[in-house]
Amino acid sequence: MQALTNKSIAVNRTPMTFWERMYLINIIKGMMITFSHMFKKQPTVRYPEQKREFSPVFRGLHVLNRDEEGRENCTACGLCAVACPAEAITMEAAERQEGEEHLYKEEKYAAKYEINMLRCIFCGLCEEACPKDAIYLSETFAPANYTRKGFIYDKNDLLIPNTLTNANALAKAKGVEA
Amino acid sequence: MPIQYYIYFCLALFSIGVVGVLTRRNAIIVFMCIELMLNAVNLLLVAFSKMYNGLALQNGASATAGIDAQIFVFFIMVVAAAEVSIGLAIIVMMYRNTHSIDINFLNRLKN
Amino acid sequence: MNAIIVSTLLGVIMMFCSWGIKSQQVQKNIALIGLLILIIANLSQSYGWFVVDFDTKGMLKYSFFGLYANTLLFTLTFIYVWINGEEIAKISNASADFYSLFFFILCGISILTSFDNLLMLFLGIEILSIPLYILTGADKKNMFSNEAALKYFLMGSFSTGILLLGITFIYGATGSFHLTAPVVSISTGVAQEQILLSTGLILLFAAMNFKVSAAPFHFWTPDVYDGAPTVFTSFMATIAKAAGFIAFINVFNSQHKALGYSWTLLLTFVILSTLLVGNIIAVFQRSVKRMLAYSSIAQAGFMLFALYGKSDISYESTLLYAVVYSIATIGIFAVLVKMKENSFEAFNGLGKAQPLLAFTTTVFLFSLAGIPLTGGFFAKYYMLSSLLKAGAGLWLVLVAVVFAAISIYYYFKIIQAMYFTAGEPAINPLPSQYKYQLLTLAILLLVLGVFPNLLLNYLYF
Amino acid sequence: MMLVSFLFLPILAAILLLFIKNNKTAQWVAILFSGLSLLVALLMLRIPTTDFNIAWLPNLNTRFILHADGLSKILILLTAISFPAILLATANNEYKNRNVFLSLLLFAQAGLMGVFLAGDALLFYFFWELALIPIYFLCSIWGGEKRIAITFKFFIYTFLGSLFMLAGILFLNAHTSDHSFLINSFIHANLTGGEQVTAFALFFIAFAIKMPIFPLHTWQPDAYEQSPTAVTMVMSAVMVKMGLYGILRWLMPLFPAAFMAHTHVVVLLSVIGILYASFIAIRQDDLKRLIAYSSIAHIGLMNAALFTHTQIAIQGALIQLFSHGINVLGLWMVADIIEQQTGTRSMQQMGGLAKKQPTLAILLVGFALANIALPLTNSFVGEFLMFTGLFQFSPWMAACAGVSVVLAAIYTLNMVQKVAYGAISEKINTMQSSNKGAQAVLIIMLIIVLVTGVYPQPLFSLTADTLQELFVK
Amino acid sequence: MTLLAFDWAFIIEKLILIAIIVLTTLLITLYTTFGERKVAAILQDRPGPNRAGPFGLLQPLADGLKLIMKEEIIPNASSRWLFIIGPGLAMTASLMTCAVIPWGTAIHLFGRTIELQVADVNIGILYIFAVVSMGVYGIMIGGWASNNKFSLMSALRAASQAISYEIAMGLALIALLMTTGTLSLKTIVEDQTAGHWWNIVYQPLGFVIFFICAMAECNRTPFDLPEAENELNFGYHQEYSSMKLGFYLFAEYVNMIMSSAIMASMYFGGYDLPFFDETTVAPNIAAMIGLGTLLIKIVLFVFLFMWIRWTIPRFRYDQLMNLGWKKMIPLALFNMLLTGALILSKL
Amino acid sequence: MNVLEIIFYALSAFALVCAIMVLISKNPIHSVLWLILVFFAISGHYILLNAQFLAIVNIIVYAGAIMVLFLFVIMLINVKKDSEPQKQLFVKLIGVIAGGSFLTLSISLVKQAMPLVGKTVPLKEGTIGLIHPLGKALFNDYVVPFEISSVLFLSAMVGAVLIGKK
Repeated sequence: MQALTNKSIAVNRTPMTFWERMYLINIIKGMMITFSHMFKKQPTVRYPEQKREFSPVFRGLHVLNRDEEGRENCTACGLCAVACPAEAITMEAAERQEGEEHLYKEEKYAAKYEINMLRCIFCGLCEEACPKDAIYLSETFAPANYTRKGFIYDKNDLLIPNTLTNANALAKAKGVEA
Repeated sequence: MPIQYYIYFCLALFSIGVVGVLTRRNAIIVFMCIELMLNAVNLLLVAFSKMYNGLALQNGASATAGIDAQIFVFFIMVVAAAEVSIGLAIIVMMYRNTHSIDINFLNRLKN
Repeated sequence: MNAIIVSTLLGVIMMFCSWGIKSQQVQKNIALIGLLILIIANLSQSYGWFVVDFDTKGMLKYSFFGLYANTLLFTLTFIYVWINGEEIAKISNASADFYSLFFFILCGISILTSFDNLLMLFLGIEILSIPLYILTGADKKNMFSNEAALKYFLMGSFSTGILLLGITFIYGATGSFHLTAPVVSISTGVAQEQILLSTGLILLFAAMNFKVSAAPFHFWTPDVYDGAPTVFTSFMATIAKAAGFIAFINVFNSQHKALGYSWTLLLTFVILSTLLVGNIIAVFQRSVKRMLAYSSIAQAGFMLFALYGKSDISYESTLLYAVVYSIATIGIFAVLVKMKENSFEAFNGLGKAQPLLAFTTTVFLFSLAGIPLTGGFFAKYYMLSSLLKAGAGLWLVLVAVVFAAISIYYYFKIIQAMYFTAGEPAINPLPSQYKYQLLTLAILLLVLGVFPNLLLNYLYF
Repeated sequence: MMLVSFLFLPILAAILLLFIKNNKTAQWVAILFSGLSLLVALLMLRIPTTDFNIAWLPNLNTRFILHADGLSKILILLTAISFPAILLATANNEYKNRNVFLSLLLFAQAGLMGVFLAGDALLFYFFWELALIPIYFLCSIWGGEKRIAITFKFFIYTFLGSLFMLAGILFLNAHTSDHSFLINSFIHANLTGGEQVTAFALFFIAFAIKMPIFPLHTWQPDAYEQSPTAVTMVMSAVMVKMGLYGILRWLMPLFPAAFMAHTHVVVLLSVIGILYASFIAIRQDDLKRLIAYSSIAHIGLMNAALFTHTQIAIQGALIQLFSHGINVLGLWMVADIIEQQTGTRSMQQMGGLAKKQPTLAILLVGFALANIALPLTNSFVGEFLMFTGLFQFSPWMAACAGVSVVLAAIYTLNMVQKVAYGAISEKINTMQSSNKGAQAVLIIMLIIVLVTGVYPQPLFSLTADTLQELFVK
Repeated sequence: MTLLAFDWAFIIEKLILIAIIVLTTLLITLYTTFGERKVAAILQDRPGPNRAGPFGLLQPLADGLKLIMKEEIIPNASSRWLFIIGPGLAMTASLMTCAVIPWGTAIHLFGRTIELQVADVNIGILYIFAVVSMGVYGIMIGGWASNNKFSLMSALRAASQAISYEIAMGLALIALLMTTGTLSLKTIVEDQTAGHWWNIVYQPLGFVIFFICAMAECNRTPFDLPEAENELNFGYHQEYSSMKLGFYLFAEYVNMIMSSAIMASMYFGGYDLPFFDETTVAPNIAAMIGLGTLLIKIVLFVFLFMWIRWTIPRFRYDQLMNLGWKKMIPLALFNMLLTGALILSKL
Repeated sequence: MNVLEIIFYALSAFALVCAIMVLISKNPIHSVLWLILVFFAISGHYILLNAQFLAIVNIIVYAGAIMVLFLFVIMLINVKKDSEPQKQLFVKLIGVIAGGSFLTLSISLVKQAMPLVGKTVPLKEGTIGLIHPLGKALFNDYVVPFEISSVLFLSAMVGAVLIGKK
């Protein structure tokens, strides 16, 4: 069969010579390879202390966004849940009451908003589906947890800290600076 | 130490081996009892060897008297090793076929 | 020494033959050539030619008897391989391995014919026994063969233990492993003081009885002979056993005095019980192979007669008996191998279907039974004669004679089946060459039956 | 050389016969060779013989010695006559594998000749067995229905006996000064009384079984009945003589003291046997069994005569050895012809032979009369001498044995009457014209019977040297 | 009162020596586990444990603590006593080897000359063999007593592997002994110290064989078939937990150190520092230098073990057996013959 | 009673107890382990007799190789405690009686053996058990059996291969 690319290497099936069968040279070669690695630079990033740059398109944990006045953008329209291929998102809508205008941007808001992080595949479709720019994917990892329950993130976990009241927390959550 | 003590002790060990050969049906244990017998003999030989050596030393005869018994023990060990390899091979071979190492198997088949 | 060295070398060569040479026929031929070389090497020792000649420090002692026994046993092995080569190949495709084991056995035999030290006796017996254990279990898929191997092995090791205890006691009493040590010790000591020595000799005697399957230490024999592949039973019952007897006579011919009267008593007891057990139980066997196992016990009883006296005739009789008995047994087993089953009925009508084979079988059986004109007669004759010359009672001869008559009963059962009972023999097809090989054996027996001197004269060179 | 030819001719013939498949040729070869040995035997009577003596097994000190004195000669003559006669008489009988049959028969002949010639104990033992083994095969293969068990019994009996004899030979050999097996060294072996008795017993058992003497006779009638007739003839005419020969050749000279010590016992046994056999013979309906028991009785008488150890009785026995052979052979032949042609042996079913086959009937009557030792027949001389000796030995024994003559007359004549006279029975009627060859043989034998009956002097002179040797010593 | 007739000071001295050696060995072992992880990391271009203490130096203590604090679990279906004896036996056998290793020349303290060797047995090498052959019992008993198929399988593997390679090892050693003419380790080392070349010069092939066999005896990769995780989950100590597991793990490392020490002593001059004349310094200092030299040699060997482990993949079982029986043993025999021939020709 | 004697008795008692345990253990594995202890006790005896070489060889060969093989085989074929059919009590009794009578008989014989009276075994002395004299003897006087034992091993090797081959 004709090779499709010139990358493939034909396996050499000629019987090995005596010296090859001894494997000694190959063993020494292998040993030298490992030995040479002793002196190579370690690519390790000492994680908690050091962190690596994310790519701009990195998709991390979800964040429920607020507008510049600190009101929740989400209107519980459910488009994100519909778009989610892993069906990780559930929500319950509620009507905005009098005196809550400073909390919710629109008349309708999400009383309960949960994302199951065990299901979530971090595809970002929810982000794309959101008409209100309410959900987007941050640059943080999902932290470890002891129970499965802990991986079901509710609204409190997801909501971004209020820009006005808690600016530092916001910056930290974005993971932009340490 | 009087030589008799060694003889009694070795004979006791030997007899325990004999009893084992006679009473157990598991081939491996029978075999082990045979090894026990051989060991009893070995010790006895060494004791005799020392006895003769001691006598020779007392009489001022050659200091290596009695060494042949220790050599004999060495040979017994050698032979025992060879024997064990064969014996266990046979036991395993038999187990492959019969799934039993009961030494009375053939008798059962006969009846 | 030649025999020991050459047989070991040949064993190693055969061992490697199983690697390089696949053809069973070629392997057999190599083994035969090897045996010839072995015989020549052994013979040349008597003319003072040694492969390697060095001081054995009293471990080995070459007597003409030993060398001649070697020659005879090697020749028997040659005959055995010559006849049974094809059958050995059928057991497994590793017949070269079997041949190599045979050579190792022959090495053991050469030690047993020439040892002068109890250590060498021990080693010789072990070198002889270990390959035999393996040969017994050579038919790996056969449960009976396995079982027989296990039994033989356990019993053999047990008897080795007894043997060693005996040797230890002898050492304890004399301070030496040299074969003549007991005799020396007795000539210098008081009889009362020889208890340890006597105990040792008796234990040694018991263990040797075990090896030659004399009653009351015979109980392993029927099962083992029955279970082992028939070709190897043939070897075990003949050459290996003969070697055992030669060792036996080597050990005990110098020890008579140690036991004195009790020796005769002991020997008589053993012989009588061996004859009794062998002959009586053989009568009731339904399988020919088992019958032959018991008959071999009975024959062992006869061979033990040679131990009665230390005279030339006891050596002669041992050799003659061993050779004749071996030839006949090799023959009868060679016939048995070709039978589809081991029962007496399998022989029905053989006289009609295979007259030549039946004739040879008859000669073998006659020889075993000790009927004149076959070698077996002179074998028994020499035994009884040596017994009388050793001064044993006539009554022992008479008992032996009665048992010989009983043995006729079970040997002739086969003859009756062959000639007088009509039927279709259950026999595998035979190559005509095979029949002539057997015929050679039969003629050999007949010749020995008239001129046993052909064999024995060489003892006096 | 002449003596060797007695062994050589039959063995050669026997080996030749193994390769001759054609029945007729085989028969003629066998007859030819046995006839040749008869010729040699007749020649021997005229020419003095030389011993054949070569070394056989030097380290055993045994020699291959063939020696013929009067005793040997008379028995060789008997053997040499018997075999061609038997072969001729049974030429028409049907035997499968006839060549093997004949071969074995001739082997047996060689064995018998050897027994009568051997001058060395081991050789004697060899031929003793050589005579036995072919018979074993002959009976077992070609015999009657119950042949196997019966022949085996016969074989074990005789073999055990011969093994005892072997033990005796060994025993004697160990006690001879030069450790040889020659009869002369045996005679000069130094034995204590006890040892002599032991050895005597060992030899005697072998001979007694062979003859057989009461109570060791139980194998005989069955074996005679079941064997093919040719073999029965050999056994009763010649083989039983082996035992008597053994007594004369070995027992008497070797163990004189033991022999003398046991005369009464043995004679008593013999007499019991004679009476016992005679009484049973009277009750027999089977022709062959009748002859068998009659034979036991006669042999018993001969044995008794030997053990009287009187010269006159032994002279009689020596003659009777020959005469009884001829007589019993004749009787068997007649019986065989009848059986072959009628297919029965029961005398109930016979009768009227004289009318159907007058020649045969005459022959039967002739041999029957010889059997009861009527004067002018050969037996008369022998039996008369034996009774005389027996009377000298012990009148009571003689009287008891004498009864047997009467009894013999009773059963023999009864037999003659049943077979030859009366109405022609169904079976007899089926008889064809009888075998001419067999009849010719029978006639010759009857002539011998009469001639030796009238003129026994040649037999006397033939055995004179033996007798002298036995009694001069 | 013969009971008290011993040289008590001698006994106390030896006891202290034993205690020191054992404790040191254990300490070294602890750090060898750490070293293993570090070496692995370095060879794989990563930092390795570095959290506990400076450079992670307290890591082994943490590990040990963890093992001790864990729950002891003895499976119901196991043979209780054997289950407990197993790891103990393994540990004991591996520690017993150090009795005959000469750790240095004698030192002089309190007016006594103290040999830095527990016992100068004149058949020291045979002693080592005896102890090594005992070591396999720990594994077999533990594996069997667990009553777990995987454990049993790996115990069997360990046993057959140990037996197979012991032969080649012994043969390689015999060749060495032919050149040295003594079985005492101390004598062997002293011979090498006293001007001769190190034995490696005379026995290069023997050393290679010995080294390979030592690796197999210690169940080190590429011979770690008994622990082949991908087939046997965890090997013979599958059912073990807590310190019993720790014993098994330690035993392996102790074995490794001991075989390194033996190799250093027998082939590489033991405590001999080349090109350095010990007589020029005080005996005690010389002894300390010797001890240090030996320790360095041991560390180098241990490093070699680790290096190999992290380079070469594991054998298949049949390959392992083939190597042992068909390559190593004939090679060792050849080496022996060669040595014999050379010795004879020199004579 | 000095220390050596105490050691002698202790080792003997230990060996006997272990040997009996070999006999009465239901589980073959336990039997093997007891037997190993017996071997150790016997090695102890050897050391007591100053037969150092044999002591070590005993451990290497018996405890180290042979018993490992036993253990190996028992594990391989996985003999369970219960799988061994027991002999009848009668047979066992006979066996014990036979062994016991063998013991009493031989001991009573040894007791009568006059030449042994007063002979002693020197403990912890003598040099014949050391490796030098043994090696000398082995390769001078006993070189023939030494070479011949190699034949034994060859045959055992061939045999093991023959039997072990599928």
